[in-house]
Amino acid sequence: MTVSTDYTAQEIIVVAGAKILEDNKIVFVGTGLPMVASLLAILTHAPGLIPVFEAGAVGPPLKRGLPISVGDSKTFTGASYVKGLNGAFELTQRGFADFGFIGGAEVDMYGNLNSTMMGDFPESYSKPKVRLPGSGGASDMAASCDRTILIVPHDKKKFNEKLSYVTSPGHLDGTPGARQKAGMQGKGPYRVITTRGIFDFEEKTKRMRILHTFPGETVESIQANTGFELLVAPDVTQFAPPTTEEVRLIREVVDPNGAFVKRVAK
Amino acid sequence: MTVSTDYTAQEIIVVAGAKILEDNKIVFVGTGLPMVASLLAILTHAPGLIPVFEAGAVGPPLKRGLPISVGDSKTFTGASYVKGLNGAFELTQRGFADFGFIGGAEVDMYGNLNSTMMGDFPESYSKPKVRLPGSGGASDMAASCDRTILIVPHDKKKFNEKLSYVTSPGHLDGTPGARQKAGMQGKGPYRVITTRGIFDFEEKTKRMRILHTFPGETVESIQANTGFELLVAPDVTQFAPPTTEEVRLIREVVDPNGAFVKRVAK
Amino acid sequence: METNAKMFWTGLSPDEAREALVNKDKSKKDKRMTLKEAVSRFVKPGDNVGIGGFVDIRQPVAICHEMIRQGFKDLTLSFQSAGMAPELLGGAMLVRPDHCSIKRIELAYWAHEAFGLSPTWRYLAERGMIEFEDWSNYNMSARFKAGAMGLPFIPTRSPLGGDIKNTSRTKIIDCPFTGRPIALLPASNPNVGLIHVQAADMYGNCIIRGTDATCAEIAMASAHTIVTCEQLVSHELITSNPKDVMIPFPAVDAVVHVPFGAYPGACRRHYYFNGDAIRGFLALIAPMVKGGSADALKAWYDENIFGVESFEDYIEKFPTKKLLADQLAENYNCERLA
Amino acid sequence: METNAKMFWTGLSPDEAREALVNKDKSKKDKRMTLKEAVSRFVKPGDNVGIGGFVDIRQPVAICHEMIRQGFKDLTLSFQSAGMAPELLGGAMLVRPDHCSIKRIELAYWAHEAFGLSPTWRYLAERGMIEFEDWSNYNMSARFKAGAMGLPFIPTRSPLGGDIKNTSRTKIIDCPFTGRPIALLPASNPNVGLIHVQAADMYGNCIIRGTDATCAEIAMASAHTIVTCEQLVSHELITSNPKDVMIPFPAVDAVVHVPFGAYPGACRRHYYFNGDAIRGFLALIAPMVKGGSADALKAWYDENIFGVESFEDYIEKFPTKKLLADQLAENYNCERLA
Repeated sequence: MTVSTDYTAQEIIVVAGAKILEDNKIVFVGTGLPMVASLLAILTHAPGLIPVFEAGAVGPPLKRGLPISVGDSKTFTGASYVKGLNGAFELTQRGFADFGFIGGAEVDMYGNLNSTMMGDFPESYSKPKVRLPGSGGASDMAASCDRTILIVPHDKKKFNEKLSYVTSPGHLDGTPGARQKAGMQGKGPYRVITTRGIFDFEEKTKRMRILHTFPGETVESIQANTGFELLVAPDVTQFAPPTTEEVRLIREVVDPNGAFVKRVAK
Repeated sequence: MTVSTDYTAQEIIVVAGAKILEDNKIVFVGTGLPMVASLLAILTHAPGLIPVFEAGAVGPPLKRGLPISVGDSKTFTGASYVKGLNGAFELTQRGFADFGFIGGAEVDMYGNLNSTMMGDFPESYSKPKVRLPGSGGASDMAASCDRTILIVPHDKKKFNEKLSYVTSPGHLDGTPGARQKAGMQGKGPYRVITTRGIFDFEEKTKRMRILHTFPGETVESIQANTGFELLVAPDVTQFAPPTTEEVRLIREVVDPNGAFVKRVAK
Repeated sequence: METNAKMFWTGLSPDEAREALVNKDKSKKDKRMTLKEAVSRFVKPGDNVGIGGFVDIRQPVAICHEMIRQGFKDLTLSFQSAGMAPELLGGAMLVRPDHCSIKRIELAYWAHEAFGLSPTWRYLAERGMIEFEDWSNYNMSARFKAGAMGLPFIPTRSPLGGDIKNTSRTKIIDCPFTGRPIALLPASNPNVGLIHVQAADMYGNCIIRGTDATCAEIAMASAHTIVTCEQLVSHELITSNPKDVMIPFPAVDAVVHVPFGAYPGACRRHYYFNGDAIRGFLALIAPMVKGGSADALKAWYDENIFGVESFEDYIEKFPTKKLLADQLAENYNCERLA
Repeated sequence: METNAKMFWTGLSPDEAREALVNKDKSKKDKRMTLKEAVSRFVKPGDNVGIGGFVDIRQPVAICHEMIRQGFKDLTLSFQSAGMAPELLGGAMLVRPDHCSIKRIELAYWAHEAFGLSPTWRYLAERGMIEFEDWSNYNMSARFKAGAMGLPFIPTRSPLGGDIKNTSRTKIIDCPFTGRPIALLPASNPNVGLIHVQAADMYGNCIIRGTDATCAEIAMASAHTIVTCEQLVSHELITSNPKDVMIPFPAVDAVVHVPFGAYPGACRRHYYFNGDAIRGFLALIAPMVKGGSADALKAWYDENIFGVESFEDYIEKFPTKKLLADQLAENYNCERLA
């Protein structure tokens, strides 16, 4: 398979996201790149993947292409179950979602995510420096899916020791059993995919750890662009660049209109 | 209108029940005689009555006749809403049911009903003298409908100072605001229809009060057949016997197979 | 907080229920199997068994027949209002206690509405032969719903004021928002749910007509679910209107095609009650409440369950004329062109 | 018990909500009226307004246009994820604060997914012009559900662990059954719910296609509900499959036939998104976040809302070709013969 030479940062995120998804699992898909990655997974190695969208669709075949909203009409046609938001979240709270696939604007070393506000908290909560859209379903997925996969653009200002606001809790403060003690369910963050590499969380400390570097990055370059100290897996490898076929699929089949994957060369 | 001369005890109960129901109100209908009374009301003075059945049907036209179960197929055809039991009870808990129409095997002076067991309580709860079917939806209707109408066969042994078990709470101990204090909703028991007369509850004491005597009964004869002291309304009247037309409707149209109204002459 | 009863879990605790589902293969796979296989794989001694349907409507009658044939031990039965399903299971305990035993029942109502009371319920309860816990229809439905939602409890109003709160595991708290009392009911997460539906596909997507009863909640709450269906149809047909699907496939473990699977109870769009058969069965048990003999009942079980290979053989015993009449009666309730 | 915030009710308290419904005429009567009448009768200053739909799907856009035309004061908006509805209402506050004002928002998400962020949300929040309370999609949906169930609260897991529990009226208790922490969310009972559906009858029975979003919950929780519909059809047609009815008539106060009532958002079976119109509208507001002029936005409101009599006049401004193209796009998603 030929390696692509003109893939974009978003495209490698999508390919990485797709590869992390396992066939025949139920994945609760957040809006944006998670939708693109899930559809790519279905079209490649995971035809039995069962997507769930928070507006209510369970297991749609997505034969009409990429939804541009998690409540998109394309998610309902041929689905195995369609209620409303309560229906989707109740089954997730029950334990039906193997994976949750979410994004955020800011992340810390324990995989806690912020998509609420930038600024001092709690002082400026009511009048934040930057107001973000808010949780949507992300905090629900974070609290109740078995494992979560996070997508965050990698930027020193967004990988912080302390978040402005914890919208979607990850491993909390990293202490053993922290999620269980807080009353949450699920194992918490499993992978983080950024524009620079793929990360997991070290078993004991629950701290973010470099697993794979993306082409052009090194452990050092990634650490230099991260606002907290990263752990490094014993066997860090380079993640293979997308193949021309994967890039073609994304551009021509999965997201031909560039709804989420923007056409900006890397 | 000609007065019937061969109506049965169950038939006068049904006629009384129908007359108490007001047109255009929502009535949550328990199984048995309440179903017969509601259908008779719809066919006579209350064509706009909106029956709700606990298995899930809201507002069915009942064009196919009397249901013999509150989950009967006849309750669903043409209904305005059909979910399951949770759906029906949630809307009742919310306040959608103006009336609840329930039966019981034993009643006290505050309109509390027993349909669980006969025997000493709590000692013999696990091995009762007589085991009755259980609450079904009666205790739910009792706790959440705005007002309830009770049907109880009138027998000294079943109108007691103290119930074996309070399945469906009425005015509790009759103290002011007792239902509210217990966390319940609704105004509680509104009318009791028995084989001997019709009763309401005195405003202040919440005690059962004779309102109408059935033909052949007097205040004294009713009291003699009641295990607690009844109050007597200032203007007790005799309830008119069913008309031949009402009896015909019950026998030929409403319950032609005698599913609930047995063909035993009075 | 007022605590009415010491807490214990029957079936799975909320954390166990979560764990069971997380570890389960939830993929879209062919789940068709025989009733024999479904029951032997998914109903175990000591299980809490959630029973679908409502009174004598859409009860999992065929599944109960097979359970009786195979035998069962120390079951807890959980349902809101049921008729023939517990009547058959309980009756089996009366005639073959070595082979079939119920330990406990959590319920709102056990009788048959227009068809009469349950003699088996009276027999077992009045002789102190089983544990039981009284709830209401909404209480049991809400308990299954809490289980289906992955919650340890759900608040409701309706056990307030009466004795149900005193004889059950209800807990009353003062609402932290209003200060008024409110009841909290513990979730019910059965080990196995038994559900009969009108239509299913091979993956377990189910369409239910008429009342959903509490079937979806039971299926979602249970660790495993056995579904029998009147029609086994293609995935494409089932999902042609996804909003008709009431139980999604990941909640189902076994799909068995069993026409008349709720008979002699009723099943909307398929058949109305065979009241004679229901009354006839009850009449075999009724004398036993007052000390009568079990012989007639034993003979019924020998002929209709132990003496046959399958539920199909039991249905075969009804005259075709009667089956057609019950289908016709339902078609009157719910008129449709074929 | 850990109390995160002093409790107060926006909209109706649970007891007020109950009382309002008990006293309401719930009969099956003709509820058809004009949008003008519906809004003037049922939307009052200071109301808590529950907004149906999800992001830019089935939002009550036509109702919002009419509210802006008539003016509104001190509203609390309650929704899970919304796009065009709050954008239009909030934008009106930017250009005509004398005529249109929002006091508070209880929400999970305000943006437009693929169509971009909400500049109005940034403008109002970053300048401290409104109160708000962050929740999640499930939290808001569950709050409406609690309101619809007649409960003062509902337990959920998902505000646990993060800051939502700290900036909202969530209360955390130790579960009396398991001992583990669980969150309790206060019910939401809006004064009025705004819902757009695919089909309704004159009594208010509603059929919803695709996601139900949280529309049924909002309608059942609210003291009053205004429904707009793409198709106003006979009661007989609506009830020919009663299980398609998602909102029963007693929960509805006004029924208004408004084709394209969610446009330029999408409505399953009717039209897909007009992304250009959504992006175009957002582009008028975006410069204002950084201090730009309100002139272009003001001109838009003058032309499309204040300068026209009705929503029909606004729809008239779109080229028929574009409306047909958006219908065709939806027909591709959801192929059907007419």
